[in-house]
Amino acid sequence: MTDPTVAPVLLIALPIVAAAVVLLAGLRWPRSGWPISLVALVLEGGLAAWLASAVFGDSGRLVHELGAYGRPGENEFAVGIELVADALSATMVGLIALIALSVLAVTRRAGPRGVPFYAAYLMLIGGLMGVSLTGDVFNLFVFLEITGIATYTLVASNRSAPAAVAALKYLIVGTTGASLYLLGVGYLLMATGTLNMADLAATLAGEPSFVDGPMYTDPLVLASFAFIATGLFVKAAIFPLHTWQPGAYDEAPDGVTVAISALVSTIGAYAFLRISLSVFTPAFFEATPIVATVIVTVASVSVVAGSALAVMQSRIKRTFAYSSVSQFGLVVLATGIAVHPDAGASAAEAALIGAVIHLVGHAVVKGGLFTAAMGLALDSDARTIDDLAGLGRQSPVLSAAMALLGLTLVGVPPAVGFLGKWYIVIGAMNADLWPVAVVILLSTVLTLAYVARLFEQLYFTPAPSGDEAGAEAPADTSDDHAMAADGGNSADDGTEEHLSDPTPGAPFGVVAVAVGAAILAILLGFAGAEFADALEPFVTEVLGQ
Amino acid sequence: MTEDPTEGTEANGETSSREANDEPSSTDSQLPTETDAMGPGGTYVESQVIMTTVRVVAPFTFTYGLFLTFHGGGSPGGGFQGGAVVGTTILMIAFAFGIEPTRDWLSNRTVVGLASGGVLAFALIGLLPLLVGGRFLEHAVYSDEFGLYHGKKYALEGVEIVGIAPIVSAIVIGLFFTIAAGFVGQGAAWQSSGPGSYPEHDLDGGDEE
Amino acid sequence: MSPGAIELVLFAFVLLTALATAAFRDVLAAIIVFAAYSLGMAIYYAVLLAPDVAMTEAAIGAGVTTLLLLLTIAKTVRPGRDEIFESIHWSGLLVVGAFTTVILVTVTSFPEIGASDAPIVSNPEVSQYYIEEAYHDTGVENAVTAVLAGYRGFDTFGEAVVVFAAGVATMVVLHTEVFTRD
Amino acid sequence: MTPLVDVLTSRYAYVLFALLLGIGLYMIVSSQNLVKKVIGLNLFQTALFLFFIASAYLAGGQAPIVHHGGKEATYVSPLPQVIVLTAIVVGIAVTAVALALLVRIYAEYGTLEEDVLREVRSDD
Repeated sequence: MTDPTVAPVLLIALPIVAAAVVLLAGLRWPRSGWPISLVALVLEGGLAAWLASAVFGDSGRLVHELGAYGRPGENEFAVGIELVADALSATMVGLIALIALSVLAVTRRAGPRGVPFYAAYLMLIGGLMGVSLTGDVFNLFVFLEITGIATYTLVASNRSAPAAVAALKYLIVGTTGASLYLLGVGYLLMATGTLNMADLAATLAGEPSFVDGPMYTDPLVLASFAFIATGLFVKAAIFPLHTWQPGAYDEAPDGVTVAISALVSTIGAYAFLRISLSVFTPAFFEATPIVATVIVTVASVSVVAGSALAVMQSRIKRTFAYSSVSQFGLVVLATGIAVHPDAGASAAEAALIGAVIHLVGHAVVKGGLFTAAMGLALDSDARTIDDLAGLGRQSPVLSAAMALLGLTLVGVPPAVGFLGKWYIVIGAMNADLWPVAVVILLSTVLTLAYVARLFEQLYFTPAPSGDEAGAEAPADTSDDHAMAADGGNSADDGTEEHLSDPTPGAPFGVVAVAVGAAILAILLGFAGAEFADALEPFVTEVLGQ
Repeated sequence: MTEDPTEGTEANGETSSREANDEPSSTDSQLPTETDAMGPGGTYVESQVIMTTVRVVAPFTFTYGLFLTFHGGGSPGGGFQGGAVVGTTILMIAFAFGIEPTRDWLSNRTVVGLASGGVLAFALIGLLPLLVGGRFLEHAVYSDEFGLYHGKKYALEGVEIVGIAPIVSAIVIGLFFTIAAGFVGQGAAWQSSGPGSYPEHDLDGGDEE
Repeated sequence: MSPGAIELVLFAFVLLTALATAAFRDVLAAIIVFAAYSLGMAIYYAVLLAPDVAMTEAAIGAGVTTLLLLLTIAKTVRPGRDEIFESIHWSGLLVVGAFTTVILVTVTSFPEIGASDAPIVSNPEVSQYYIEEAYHDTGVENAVTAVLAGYRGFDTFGEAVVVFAAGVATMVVLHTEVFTRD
Repeated sequence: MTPLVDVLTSRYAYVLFALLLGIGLYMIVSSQNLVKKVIGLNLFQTALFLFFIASAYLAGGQAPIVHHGGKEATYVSPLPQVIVLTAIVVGIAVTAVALALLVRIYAEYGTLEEDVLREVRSDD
């Protein structure tokens, strides 16, 4: 079993098996959910690292032919399902594994807990892994639905009544979106007779002998793209299909919000990126120039509208939720630029690298922001931006993490938020899409507006009443947390140390993850150039240069 | 009835597991026969005709479900259809004999065991070929490497019989009983006040935000 | 291929029951009509030579779904309103009308029903391969089962997981840790 | 006009698919009752299933139960049928979760009518 091609299947099967084990073990040991999840997700992390080292190392693109039905002949179609790990999916897998562990640390003390919760959580991870690794458009639907069901469940795991309403709304909108995706898959199947991504790309290009030529302008293929894109835009919460998202983020338990904000919409945006690049391929957009223009327009609207709506919110979680509408708009925008017929080789390359970096960067930053918000809510019951008044002194570590991550969100160098935007703007300008650069600038200003409000409340507004234990040895604590964050979110986070934690509200795990996210956001900013280099072969391959 | 959702979630795991362990009965179940767990409206009627019919029919539908499961290879049918029919048989019994007695008769261990066991069995059938360098769900390994007679066919049918069918039947049953038990949470206060009664929203007034 | 008499009757039946499902204000009436609709669909699938799907739609679509819907309204109260039919929601109708028109336009570029040169049927490397090789590759005669549990067994794994997830989901949603009772 | 009618009669099942898709979507968008919204979601999905099944159909073909090799007869395509089987099961799973949520929403708010629910929630 030293063949890395087994890693993709293990990455998907392990959390699912663990979910079944959790439920079974829960019959006897009701508290076994957390330890079993921990073991499974640590192993998952190891597998993700193994996969990444193989993909970014010498192996390149890995294919696991499930059932070994393979391809009947040279250059013939796959009759089974294939799992495919390339640089993009390996990146997603690493991100999911890292955040999955962090969320486990975050929810350790603050909840939610319980046997069914951990089973649902593990299923979410299994679903996300499946979406990241599959090379088959229908299989992607199945895993998208596992992810969906697990997410609706986790939102509803909150005790509050509005959580159930938010979950139902999410379910109805999300399922309609998934059905539209399936409709698009049906049109593709009708036009080509296959579901394998690579074979679809070849058929659309007119390669097999039984098609007459390129099919890019076939009405079925165009309609298919429209349905698939709409369905995935619902999942990624692109304006105006984002309506489910703020409620779901706001009403979900805080720990769950961290997971879904960092991973679930991210996987929708990933799926869009994947299908655009690996199924329809840039040649499709070349043949139908209007499509890329529509994508860029829709995404631009989302970028601006999301930021504008974020500025108008008073609740912290809703502000960050709308901010995600804008940020995923940016990822889709970058995808649109990368496949835009007007974009030259260098512009497309920059935009695509920007899309991937922003996708990863946003997950880390937004997950960190929601963790910090959760910590502040536990510390001082802060739910609205006004509640943050004076917390810069009361909860210095969490406030600093939130402030730092907020700056990253704006795009202040050298953090990862800057890097992603930088590549995207370079791509837009090289492609002569000046309005897009203006849109990004406008959204940056709006982002600055709401982040500035956070700053103002945290550091420049006095707390409404007297702050008692405000300035208690801030230097010491930050040292502690920084050390813990370096060591990752290890097993004992938030157990014994909690007692000695100087901030009695937020458990250690929450603080550590918030600080860790802030540090990681900065480190990723520095490591971005190397990451871009590592992506280079993948980018040139999918862009077909 | 917590003001703050976070506070609620903080206690969430603890309280719900304690509730489940120490006091498993829902509000409805304390009155097993008078108002059935079908809830407001009390739709359960003890009918000798229905009970006898179900007693006669149930073994047949159960067998038919198993037949569908086992014969998916050569004719229409398979684990999903068979599992659903087996699960529905139990629901039929619940309709005839009352949900509460049926719930008592079917232990949670059985249902969870079937569901989780099905997932594990499916995964195991899929993963075993990896041990000898095969691929996930490579059924041919069972005949070629493990030397089982008709191994690839039995592995494929095994997926349906020990994987899918138990999961589907257990979950159909589980869904039915969890939904029938209803939600024992904040709203339960008014729910127990009698079948068909309308809630007083003021009870929860000002809870949120 | 033009529709025969059976197809026309089914067409009308399915369409009418669907419209009635949408039109009835009373939820119980809508559920019962919807069950009839599902059965009509199941027969339609059988006519279109999909016996496995017909059986599944009958057992799961018409059977389990209806049972669960009935259970749900038994747990909740039906709206006690006087109107028999829903009033028409014009803005919704407009949006949906536009959507349906778009779909109908795409339908004109579909291959004819039953055409032997439609890629989905004729693709020599996928569908035809299944027909020709399924028995050899998997040892079962029902090509649907062969594809379901063999070639696309991983989809089926995911599908089984979805069912399992739904079970876990109801426990989480309804805040219980047991399906039945300890 | 006649060519269009011809086109549509030879694709009658797809016409039904389009209409059902519309009815389902209308129920999702317009129904005030949440149970009916969920039924609409189901209707929307069954329309998709009809699309797949019709696309697999082959005039003069047989159901894909192939007796040893299958060279003697023509068969409908098994692939879309398998997709529908999977999708039906996924659909019921989602429906079940939706219904559990409905039971809980009713327990919390005492209504499943969207307009009443909105009122109750804004009162809180």
